[in-house]
Amino acid sequence: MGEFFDIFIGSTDVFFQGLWLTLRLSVVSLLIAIVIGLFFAMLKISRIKILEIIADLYIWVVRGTPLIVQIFILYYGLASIWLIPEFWAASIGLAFHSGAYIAEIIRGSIQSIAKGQNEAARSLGMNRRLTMRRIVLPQAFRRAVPALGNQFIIGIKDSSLASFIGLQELFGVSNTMGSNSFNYLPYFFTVAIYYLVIVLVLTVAVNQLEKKLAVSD
Amino acid sequence: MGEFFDIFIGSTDVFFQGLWLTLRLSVVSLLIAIVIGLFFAMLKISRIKILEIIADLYIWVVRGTPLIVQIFILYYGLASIWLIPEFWAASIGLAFHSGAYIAEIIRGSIQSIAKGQNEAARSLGMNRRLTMRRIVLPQAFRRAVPALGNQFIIGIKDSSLASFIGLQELFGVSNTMGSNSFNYLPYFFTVAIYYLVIVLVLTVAVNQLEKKLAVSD
Amino acid sequence: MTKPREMIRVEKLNKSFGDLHVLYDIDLKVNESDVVVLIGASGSGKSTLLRCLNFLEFKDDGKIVIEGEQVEAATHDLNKVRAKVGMVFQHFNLFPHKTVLGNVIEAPIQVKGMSKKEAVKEGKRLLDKVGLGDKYDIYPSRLSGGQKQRVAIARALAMQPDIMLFDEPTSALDPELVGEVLETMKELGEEGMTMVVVTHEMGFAREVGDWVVYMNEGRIVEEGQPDHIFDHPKEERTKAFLNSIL
Amino acid sequence: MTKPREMIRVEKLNKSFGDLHVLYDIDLKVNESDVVVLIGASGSGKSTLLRCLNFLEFKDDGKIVIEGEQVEAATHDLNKVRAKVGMVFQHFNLFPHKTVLGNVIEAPIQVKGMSKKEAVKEGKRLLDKVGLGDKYDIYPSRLSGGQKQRVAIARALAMQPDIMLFDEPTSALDPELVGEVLETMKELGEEGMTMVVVTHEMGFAREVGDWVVYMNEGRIVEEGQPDHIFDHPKEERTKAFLNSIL
Amino acid sequence: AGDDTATDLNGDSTDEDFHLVESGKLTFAASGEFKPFSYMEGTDMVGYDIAVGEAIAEKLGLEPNPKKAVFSGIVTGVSEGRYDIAVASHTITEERLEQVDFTEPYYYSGPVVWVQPGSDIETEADLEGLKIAVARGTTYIAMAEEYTDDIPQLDSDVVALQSLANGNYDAVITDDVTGNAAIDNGLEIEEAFYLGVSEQGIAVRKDNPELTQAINAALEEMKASGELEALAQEWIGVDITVEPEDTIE
Ligand SMILES: Nc1ncnc2c1ncn2[C@@H]1O[C@H](COP(=O)(O)OP(=O)(O)OP(=O)(O)O)[C@@H](O)[C@H]1O
Ligand SMILES: Nc1ncnc2c1ncn2[C@@H]1O[C@H](COP(=O)(O)OP(=O)(O)OP(=O)(O)O)[C@@H](O)[C@H]1O
Ligand SMILES: [Mg+2]
Ligand SMILES: [Mg+2]
Repeated sequence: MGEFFDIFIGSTDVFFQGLWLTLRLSVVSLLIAIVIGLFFAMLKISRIKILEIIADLYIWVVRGTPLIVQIFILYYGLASIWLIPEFWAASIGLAFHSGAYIAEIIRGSIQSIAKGQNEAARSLGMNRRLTMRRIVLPQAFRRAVPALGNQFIIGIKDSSLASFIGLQELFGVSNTMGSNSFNYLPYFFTVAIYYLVIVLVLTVAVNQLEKKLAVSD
Repeated sequence: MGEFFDIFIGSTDVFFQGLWLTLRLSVVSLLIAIVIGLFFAMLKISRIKILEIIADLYIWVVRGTPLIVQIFILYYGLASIWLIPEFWAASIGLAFHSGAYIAEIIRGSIQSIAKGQNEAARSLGMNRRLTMRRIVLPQAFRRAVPALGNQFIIGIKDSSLASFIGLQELFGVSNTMGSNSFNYLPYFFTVAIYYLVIVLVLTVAVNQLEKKLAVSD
Repeated sequence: MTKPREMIRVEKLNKSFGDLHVLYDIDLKVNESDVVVLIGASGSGKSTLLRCLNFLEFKDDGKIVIEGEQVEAATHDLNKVRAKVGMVFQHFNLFPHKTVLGNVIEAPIQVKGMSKKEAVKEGKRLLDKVGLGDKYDIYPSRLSGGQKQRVAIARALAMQPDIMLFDEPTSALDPELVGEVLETMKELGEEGMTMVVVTHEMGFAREVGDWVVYMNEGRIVEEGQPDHIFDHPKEERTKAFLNSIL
Repeated sequence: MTKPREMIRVEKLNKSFGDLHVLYDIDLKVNESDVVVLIGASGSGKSTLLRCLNFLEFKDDGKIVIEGEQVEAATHDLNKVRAKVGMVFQHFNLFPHKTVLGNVIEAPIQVKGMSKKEAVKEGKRLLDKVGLGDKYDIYPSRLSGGQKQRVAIARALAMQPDIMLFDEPTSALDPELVGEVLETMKELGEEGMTMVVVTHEMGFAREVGDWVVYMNEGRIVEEGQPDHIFDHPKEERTKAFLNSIL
Repeated sequence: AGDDTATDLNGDSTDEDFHLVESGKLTFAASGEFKPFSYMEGTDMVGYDIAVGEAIAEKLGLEPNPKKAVFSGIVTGVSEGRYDIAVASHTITEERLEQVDFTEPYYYSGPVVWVQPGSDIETEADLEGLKIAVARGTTYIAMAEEYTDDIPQLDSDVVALQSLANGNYDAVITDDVTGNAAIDNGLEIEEAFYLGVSEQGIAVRKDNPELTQAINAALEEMKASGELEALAQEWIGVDITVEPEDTIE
């Protein structure tokens, strides 16, 4: 126990570097994922058969294969065609993955915005684009906040897989330090605590945000 | 493309061994996870504060840390205390992880079984245990089938992480063959197809099961 | 004439949900073979009173005496008490994963330890009695509302209760199905079953009821024989209520 | 006397949803400043007709002529047509993420390209007019139903429509709030707005309506001046309907 | 070889003497991703390390039981009793000696700095601050740390070399033989310079000195009989079983 405490305290600088990388990976991938998700959500509600099929295909492939396969294809698999640095391979892999889930979240919340909102806007002479941009999306995003927050938390945990393409994010740090010292347990416990704290902080933050956004409801 | 096809065909025996291991891992871990999930679901609805807290704690820890950390703690971390063979480290790690999600699924479906069912059973003189066992759980399980099926699919994909403790399941096979041949892409595409097919088959199977169970509804 | 046996006695029963006081000082007596009808506006506490009698809710204070024995949650095995008091709910609450017969034999086998053979025999007898002799192996989802409610009655009777409680048994039914359920209840009353019935069917109350209790805002405002209550109510509130529903 | 200007003309309009034929050969004419009231039982097709006039639903065949121009979905910019025809819905459909004033100025700015300053000035004027001069910056969730509906009216008026359609504007309101909305509508009618109103408020129909149209099962069964329809209906179905709601 | 060990080799001893993980079997770990020392052919692990492990098992009268393992976990796997031994190209180091015992070296090799073709890295000084990838848990980490902080760590050397060829890193440090095998497989990388010579030993659990001794005896016999050299020739193509002139400090 004393040993664990020493290691926990003694390794903060390295773990903070890992933490910083984990956060960068998660945030960057979330932002890309939102763009991807929004794009495919639009395809899904486009009512154009071929576009819907494309979106379904994307979602099916992502949901049907492990994230690690997606990351490894981007990093190792595509290397001979297109060289992607670790950070971007991991970020894009994570984004590609979350994107499918986010597409479903956004589509769901768009469709939950009462049909009535759409009709009200259309009856005022607003065209489909304008209606989407000014009326539906702002409400859909707000409604999606809890689910998006949850997806972000999943993204943070998933970013641990970036260690397997050589990135020294939180988990990578613990794995390296554990194997170098031939003493894994304290490092894994340390990293678990880091993750738990991030997730806790984020959960609270998302709840706060939710409350704040609810003001106008 | 021809090369990919050759590799796809030529590697079936190795991939089938990986597939067999993937399926064993996923099924074993699902079964353990259902036991764990049922246990914690019972704690959560026990109305005994301390048991609820224990269940919440478990769920919080699992949801707050990456699966890979959980598996590595079991395999590397605990080795000095308790030596767990790869297969069991992976199975238990996966089960421990899914268990938290399954606990929530089961709790949710128990609570969705109308309060009325409980009251009808109690009014006939059935005690709480009997009511749970004979009336609520059979209905709850049935209602949980789609979500459990979904969790099983997630488990299959998550089992890819077992490769990082040396198990040659599907992903491990593709990774090893890719690195030995210095030619990853065809092997990763091959393994992606395996996963997609399993997931597709399972999705259809779960849907069928759902329909069959719906007969008496 | 011998003194009738007292099946239920309630004294100064009070019940709150949190801050909401729902039942105030309720006194009620039900003798053997009585059919007591509870009437009153929505929210007046009828269901709560019935549920207290079956210990699905617990009183705050007061006395509940069932067949001469004062029942307290702390000291009594409530499951035993509940087995003596059958209950029929507005929404039937059949077990959807069991057949009609399965619904009826479940409790006798599991609670009373009756043999399956005997339970099936008795169950079939009861289902025949409520007119569902051809539906043993069907699942509840395939029944009409009226049929469901009759299964629920058979299910409660299968525990051989001494008292039956009915909480608006016909109010979830389409009008054309109400009659078959009331008929079954009427037969039951004529066979001498002790019954407490919450209902808005005033025809039933008048024809089958021995005693009518009118509740308002958690209190018993007026009670008496059906003809008295319906034809010569004393209280203004009773009159107003009867006007509103007749 | 000059011939009144014709604002809406419908000829032989038919509309189905899949297999369900909802409107049969509807003919309707609405002149400038007319207040036409549509009545009829639930499901008779009143909403569908109104929605066809605003092109929220598309007719199967027949003609719809708005201000002299026959409008076809294929060849017309429907957004322009809709801007001329305001619509008020039963459930208000305010934009919950915008303030009261935000709701009113949204379309003028975005669709008409009005300057924000001008839109705000006009929006405030309209909100004052419907009696909500003190609620500009409040979110809809904090308004009563009657206030919400008056915002919805102001929002539609902000587009300066030539015609206003109302689909049961008061039927989602608590009874005590109905009056304020009807009052607003009455003023609007008196100012000369052309209006088509679906409502069950027969008092309003009689007082404000110039023409009443009774629909049944997708057909116009009878139409005429309010006094004629209400006091001397010719058709049996009209009589039955009026009896059922009066 | 002494007489004691000779008796062991003659099969007089039973496997109880060795505290084996699975009785009657010599359970040995290798990474399976260190061509040509260990790699996968179908579902079988093969290579020089595996061949040596199998030969030793045979000499000890045991059934060989190779286990594929992630390299970084192998030393602890041996010390914690997952495997009896590791024939996994472990360089004998102080740190590892704290965890496990090592046998005499079963081959000699040298860490090499590998670079992309046409790279202008020629001396140690050129490595300053560059991105140097290594396999997790290897001795190469410490070497790389001499020059830089930017050290991606991967689960295998082969993967690192592959990524180097892809252009992800400036350099990779790994074994001479492994790098050359990769080049033979068509990987476009180049040898920059040697970082010395290292001794590779077989790792054995500390509480199992009898096994260490028996393996040492077996190795001795295989060296003497030329069997070990034959294995090296078969799998590597050169004799790496004799100590070169200048061993690393
Ligand atoms: N579990 C509960 N928690 C809180 N309040 C409750 C609960 N059950 C009932 N109440 C409240 O107690 C009051 C009496 O309810 P009760 O259901 O007994 O009335 P009722 O006479 O049966 O009405 P109805 O005719 O609508 O069934 C109501 O105000 C109701 O909202
Ligand atoms: N989008 C739709 N899809 C299918 N059927 C529809 C749709 N909208 C309306 N209907 C059907 O068309 C018929 C007429 O509906 P409509 O809403 O026009 O009636 P209404 O006279 O407005 O009734 P209410 O008074 O209930 O509003 C009904 O049978 C309705 O179920
Ligand atoms: Mg009730
Ligand atoms: Mg309507």
